[in-house]
Amino acid sequence: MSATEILFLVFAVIAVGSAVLAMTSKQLVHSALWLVVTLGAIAGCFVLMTAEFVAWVQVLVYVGSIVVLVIFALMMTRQPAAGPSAEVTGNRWAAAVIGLVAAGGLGATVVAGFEGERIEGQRIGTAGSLGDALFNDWVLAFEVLSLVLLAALIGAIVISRAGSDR
Amino acid sequence: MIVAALAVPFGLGLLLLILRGAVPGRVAAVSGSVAMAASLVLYALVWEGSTGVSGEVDSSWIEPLGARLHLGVTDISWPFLLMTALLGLLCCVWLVAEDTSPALVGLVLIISASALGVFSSLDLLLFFVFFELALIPMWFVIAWWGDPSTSSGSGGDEGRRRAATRFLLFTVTGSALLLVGIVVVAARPLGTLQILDVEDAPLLAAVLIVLGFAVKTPLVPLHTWLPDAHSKAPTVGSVLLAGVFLKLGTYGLILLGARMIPDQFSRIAPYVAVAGVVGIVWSALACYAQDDLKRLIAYSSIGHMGFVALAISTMSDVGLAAAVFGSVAHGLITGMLFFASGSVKDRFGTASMATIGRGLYARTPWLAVAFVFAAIASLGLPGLAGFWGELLSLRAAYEVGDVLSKGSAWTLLGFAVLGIALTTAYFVRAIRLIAQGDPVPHDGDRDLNRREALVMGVLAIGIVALGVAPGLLVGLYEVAG
Amino acid sequence: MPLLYPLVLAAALFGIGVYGVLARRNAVLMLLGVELMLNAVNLNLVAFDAWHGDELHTGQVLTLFTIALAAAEIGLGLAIILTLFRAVRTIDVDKVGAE
Amino acid sequence: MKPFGRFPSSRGSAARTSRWVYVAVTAVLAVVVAIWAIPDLGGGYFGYAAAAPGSTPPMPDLSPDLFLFPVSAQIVLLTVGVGLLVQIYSTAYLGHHPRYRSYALIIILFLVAMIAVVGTTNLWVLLVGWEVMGLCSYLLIGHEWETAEARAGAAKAFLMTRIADLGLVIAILVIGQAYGTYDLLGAELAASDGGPRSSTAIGLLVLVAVVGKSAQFPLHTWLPDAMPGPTPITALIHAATMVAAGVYLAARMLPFYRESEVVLVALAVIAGITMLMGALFALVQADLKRALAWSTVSQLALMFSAIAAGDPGAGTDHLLAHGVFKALLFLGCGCIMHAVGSSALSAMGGLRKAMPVTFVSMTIGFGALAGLVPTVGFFTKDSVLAALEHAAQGDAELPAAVGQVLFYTALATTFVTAAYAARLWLTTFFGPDSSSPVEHVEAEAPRAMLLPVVVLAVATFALSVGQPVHLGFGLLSTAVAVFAGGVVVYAWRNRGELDIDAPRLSRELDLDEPYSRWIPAITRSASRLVVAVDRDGVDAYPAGGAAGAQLGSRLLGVLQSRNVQRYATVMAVGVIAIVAAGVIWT
Amino acid sequence: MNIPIDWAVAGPATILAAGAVIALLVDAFFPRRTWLGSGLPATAALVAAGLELFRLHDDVGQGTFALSLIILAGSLFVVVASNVMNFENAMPPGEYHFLLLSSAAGALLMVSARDLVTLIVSLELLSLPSIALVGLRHGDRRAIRSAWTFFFASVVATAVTLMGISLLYGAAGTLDYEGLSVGLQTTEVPHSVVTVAVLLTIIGLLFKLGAVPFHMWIPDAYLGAPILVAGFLSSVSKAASIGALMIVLEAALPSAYGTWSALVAVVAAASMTIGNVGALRQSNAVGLLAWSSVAQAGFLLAPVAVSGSIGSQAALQYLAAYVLANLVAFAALAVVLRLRGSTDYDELRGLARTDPPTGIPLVLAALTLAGFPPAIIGLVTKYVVIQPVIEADKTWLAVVMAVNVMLGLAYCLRLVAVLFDKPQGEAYVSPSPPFSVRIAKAVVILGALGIVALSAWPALLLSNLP
Repeated sequence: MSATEILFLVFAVIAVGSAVLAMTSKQLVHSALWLVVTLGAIAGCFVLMTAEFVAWVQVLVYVGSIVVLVIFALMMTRQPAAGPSAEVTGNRWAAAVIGLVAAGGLGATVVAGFEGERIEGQRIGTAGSLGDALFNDWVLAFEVLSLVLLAALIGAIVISRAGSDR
Repeated sequence: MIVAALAVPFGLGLLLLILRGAVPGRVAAVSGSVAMAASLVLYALVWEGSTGVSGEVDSSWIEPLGARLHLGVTDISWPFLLMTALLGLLCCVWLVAEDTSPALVGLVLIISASALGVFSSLDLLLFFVFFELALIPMWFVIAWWGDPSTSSGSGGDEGRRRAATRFLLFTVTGSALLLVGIVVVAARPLGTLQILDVEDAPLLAAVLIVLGFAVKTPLVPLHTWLPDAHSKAPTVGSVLLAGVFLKLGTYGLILLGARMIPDQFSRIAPYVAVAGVVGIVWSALACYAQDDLKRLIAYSSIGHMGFVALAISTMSDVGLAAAVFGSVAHGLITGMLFFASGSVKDRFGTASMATIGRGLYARTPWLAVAFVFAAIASLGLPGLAGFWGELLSLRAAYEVGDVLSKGSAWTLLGFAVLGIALTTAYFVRAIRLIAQGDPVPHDGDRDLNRREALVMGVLAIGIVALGVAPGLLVGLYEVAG
Repeated sequence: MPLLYPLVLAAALFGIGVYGVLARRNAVLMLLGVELMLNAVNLNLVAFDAWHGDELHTGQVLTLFTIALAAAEIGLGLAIILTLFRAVRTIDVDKVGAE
Repeated sequence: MKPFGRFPSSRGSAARTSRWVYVAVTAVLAVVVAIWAIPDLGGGYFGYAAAAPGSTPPMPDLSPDLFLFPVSAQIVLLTVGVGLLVQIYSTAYLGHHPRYRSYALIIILFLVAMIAVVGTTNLWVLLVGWEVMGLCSYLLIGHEWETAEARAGAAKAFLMTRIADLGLVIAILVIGQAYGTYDLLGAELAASDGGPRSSTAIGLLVLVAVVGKSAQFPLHTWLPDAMPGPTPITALIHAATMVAAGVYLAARMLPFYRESEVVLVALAVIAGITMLMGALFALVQADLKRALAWSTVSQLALMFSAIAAGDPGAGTDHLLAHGVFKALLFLGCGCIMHAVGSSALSAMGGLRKAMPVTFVSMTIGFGALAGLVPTVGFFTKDSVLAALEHAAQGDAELPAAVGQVLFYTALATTFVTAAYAARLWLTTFFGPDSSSPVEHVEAEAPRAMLLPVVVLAVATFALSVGQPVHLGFGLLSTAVAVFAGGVVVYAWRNRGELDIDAPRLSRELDLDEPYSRWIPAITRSASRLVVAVDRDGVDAYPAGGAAGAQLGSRLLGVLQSRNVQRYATVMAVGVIAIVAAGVIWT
Repeated sequence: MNIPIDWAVAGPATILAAGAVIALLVDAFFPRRTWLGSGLPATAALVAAGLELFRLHDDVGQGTFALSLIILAGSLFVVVASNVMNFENAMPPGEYHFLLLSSAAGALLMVSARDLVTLIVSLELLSLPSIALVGLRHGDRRAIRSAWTFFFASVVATAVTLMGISLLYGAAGTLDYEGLSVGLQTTEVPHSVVTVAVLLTIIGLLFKLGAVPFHMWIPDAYLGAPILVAGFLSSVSKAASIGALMIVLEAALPSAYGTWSALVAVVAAASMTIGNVGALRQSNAVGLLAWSSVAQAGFLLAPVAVSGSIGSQAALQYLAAYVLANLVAFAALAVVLRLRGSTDYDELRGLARTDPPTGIPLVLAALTLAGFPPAIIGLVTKYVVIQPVIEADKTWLAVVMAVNVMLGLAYCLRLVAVLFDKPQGEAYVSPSPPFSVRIAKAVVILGALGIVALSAWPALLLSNLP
């Protein structure tokens, strides 16, 4: 077992553990922070899988902005009278079963499909190579994506305005 | 010619619906009568002989599906067409009154024209379109002009609307299956939508087609919509429902079943026969316990259609003649019965025999005579139209044909005969209950007026004519001797 | 490195995400469950990309797109949640729908 | 708006003249028929060209195909003759009835129907006539439809005869199938050329039809119940013609089934039972008209026995004779009822002085019924007895043993017949005046009623001319009849009254129970059951479907909780289900 | 190996995107908050995109062309009919049209995408703006709740789909359709893995289509959305989803036919049944149309389940008739909503008598949806979708369809009866309806005339769609 593998396993354990905590923690902000840990661990995994650029984007976009947004949102929607009510709904047992089945099913699928395969990792996903791919091969999707972001932005603005009573 | 015969009532019907506020009811009804009369004459004139197709019209319609505007009159459809046009005409004549709504006349015209369209179609899809076209107008006829009283079942707007909806949903279920059946017949690569060109089809098609028409005919146990619809429908609605709509079912069984795909139809014909005969006995027994005159007539229709089904399922020449004759005769006779009971209902506001009271012979003599005449025709007295249909059915069953086994055919024959006996019993009971007895005068005692007398007179003449000269009709189907 | 490592990790994260989506009471945290699911997808994509040695970097490109889409979704979603909160004064998923 | 004016009513003097219009129409009909039929009285089966029968019978039609031979010509003449007399009689008897017009018209319709039955070779025309007669009978029995008895009697008569008629319908189908034609003569020719086919089936089916029409056991109970009908109608339809048409038909169809022993034995058994039973019922009746009705049943059975014995000629001869004298008796009975206002024997008595013409005529009638010389009844009854004796000798198709039993039954019937004839005659015309509260009769019936009675009385003698004489049987039957008459007169002298106390017989052996109680009850319960099942059973699937759909709709509405987590749960379960199904099935 | 970028097919979408931005900008500088400022540019953009599409007729595939045409025509209908909506105080017109056009561009791209990456991005371009559109109405709790429901269900579905796509990528090593269809045939990955991947992938599309069990957002969203947005969702959005589904299944996943065929059939049967049953008890016309659109999704899926060129042709023809009828219905209801403030049955009572220009088209549309004469086109298209099902020997599905034709008629009939009923109380007469209402009515009538024309000559539709 190589060092990469050991490192990957460590990241994996961290990711899973913090994800579980993020999804079960009673403290809302803690959840968000645990999620940061998960996302960071995943970014580490990306690096180990030769996807450096993606890892950077993951850290920047997710950890840097999305989670911050989320924390703000959590703050803003904190209910004044929020008692010790459980942060999970009555649906949790069903959710647990479904989650387990989903994980188990997917796990079984990938085991059935890809057991014994190994990642050799010759082609490193650097910013350059990805940029090539993006602007040569995937430029249409990229352009569309920009429109998606614009539309989502305007949508978010207009929705926020919709809530304000004028 | 056929196109004109269809277009005139259709066009006028639509026009009346649009101009319903601007036209007096009497004018509407008179013009409707003229239109239907024109249609009747055109259909009578179009006839060229029992071989081949008369007055054929064939032009392209939906190329990609192979559907064509293919109309024509065949030896089977001609009697149905004339009967339908006549009943439509009489319904319009019936509506010649001050308080008639022009919209009702319009709907009657559209219903009649749709039925004529079904009988003239030689393309399956066109057939189906016409088949469905009449349903919604009929729904409106029942739901709007129906009987709002509570005498039978739930009353008021709700009651008649429920009856109308039941009718519609039953028939639509049937026709949806029929549609699938048609698709099966027309399925590529060998299928076609031209009725006369169909060579063969899977058994599935026959099953679906028969199921579809069985609802319409109706065959037991798919019949429960009929009494409700009839007891709620207005007079013209009942007449068209019994005289024309049920014939769509029997005509469909004859044309799309026995004629178009005989090989497959013969495999389910025994079930049709059994359903028909069960219907004869079942409906006769049900009639015996009815109080509502219109329900009684409705159930009796089921019995008569049972004879027709029995005849069709023998698939012999005699059976074919029996089915056509039975259908046409039933149209005239039951039409007359419903007109008569409509007159009764107009006068007394109900069709409940207990409420109408006894002794109509004395209170409204001609009305009573008309009713008794129709009842006697309906119970199959020889010499009147109703007899020959039943007789030929019995003959077809007796001769067995190629489809049924001798034992089963004769067993069915026995039950059919039992049904005839029961039919006599319940009509005699009905006559006893309302026509005879100590008269109890009622405010509504008025004898037939001129328009009612005209309508019933025409029907009576027709019934006697067909009864005395069955050759008029069976002559089309002379068996090889 | 065995391909199964990231794949099984992804499956586990996906399952946890599903649980979060279906069990959390707070709308924002439900959204975080979705993010977990998306990250599981990303892991898969990157792993397969590396495994295939894809010249087009389809997997990694799609990962980038997914991250962007997630950002767009989160942006719109948080806007909706905030507006919802202003409208009904709660983002408890059990209470939002009830009149 | 009354386009037809008033409904027919015959009040007023104008109506009185219009009454004769119907008589005139009937007379014209009678004359036309006479001109047509009389030449055929002496003819035979000549000059008829039957269409060659095909392999399958043709489609039915109603071409008249008129054809007469001596017997049918006689019956046609009898029909129109009695019909004319009845029309004349009715002008007085029923002329003031508000519905006289429909009454008279239905009689004419009936006559036409009867002529059709007798005068055609087209089986369909025969059938039409046959059933139209039944219809006319129904309408005329129910003429007084205000009364419950008339309604009930009419319905019963119609139902029983019509159900029996279905036998004829099927019989015709069988004939058509067997001989390839619906032409009676054609089929008979085929039967005589190629031998009869399906003879047992045809015979039994015809038997069903005639048993019903002629009120033979076990379908005999409708005839007595038909007595609420106007008496002229009883005379015409229920004595002289329609019920006798059963005999005619059985005789006419004989060529089809004469080979079938089963049919002949069945016919003989029925005839034997009916003749004695009818006579006994007649003996104990307390009502003149009803007694005459049972007498008719019994006499018809006698005719059937002749047919069973293989001598249809004797049967039809007696048919004619019986038609005349029974019409005479019923019309006479009508005169009496006209006078005393009731048909109960208790209301009568001592009428010979008040109604001499009726008395004399009816005496002749009763004499003919009892079979006394020189009335026609004597001759024709003896012919029947002779035929039966032949059969008893084994000279006919009928087994000799059956023939012998039949012969002795007929003799016993002769005895009982004479007895009840004497009883009725005595109770009606002799003895003390009636004890009934009805005012006493002062005068004879009107002339329009007496004329037909007298004509018929004369005919009762006139028809004797030319009848064959069977001396031995004549003596035998006369002896039996005289003996019976003597017994009755003796009892009359001793007891002064002739009421017979036989409760079971008076109740007509309760043979009507199945028809009046059981069958209606069974039908009623069956129909109630059917209605209930129709509503709750057959209607269950659409009702259930509709209820299920509505319930489903409501359920979906409940599931639509607007809780997005629930939605997501449903989606997740759906995804898992779909994927699992996909993996497992493919 | 290179992804062939089909710039040609992106032309109309580009025009739409540009139009969207222009509409937003023009509106920003337009003095009055009315439809006019942004509606006109949007209309122009749609027309231009249509012209561009016709110019490209030979370059794009027939199916894509037809779908694009349906999408553009539907969007145009929605935009013009949107006139009737209350922009003055409830909605910002510029943003409305921007989002609508963005969504339409997404729809166009979905049916012209030739790889799953573009597909998923286009799907989001369709989804996110339409979510925003649902929640657009100001100060309306119901709208924002509907938007939340729609949004959340949508992102979950997207996540699941992405998981499927990632597995497909793993199995085939590529995401463009041609590569997939080859790759899945030659892959060494076991069949069950491909099955999981394929099924997860199509879930996103089934979700957008509103097929059972992914239908639950539909009634909520339709009832909460501005009425013509609901119309947009039920027509354009569905057209894009079914179109993309057909293309993906046929172009990318033909080798997995055995996997998805049976399941799509089951989903189709469940959708039509549950949709129709759900519609039975509705007493609001929009709720009725919402459930009915679930049922219609089933009818659309049925021929797709049996695939083959005939199947997708049938689905296209059905789609065209359905979109037309549905839009006519929604536009007519929009007029009613504007004039009377509600689309409950009580408000609709007697509409066909008091206001025939709105009521009669609504009747025609309902009958078309039910597939019932005199709306022959509805019947003919029902025939058309049953045909391939029968030819593929899926008789059970055909029978389920038949039963659903009956169920569908049951509630459509109720609507028709209400429309023809005697009006209750005094008829509401709009005090000289504003110009915008007249335009909307004109659009409704135009659509109704379209239905009539197609009913008279069904070949018009059947011959001209591929």
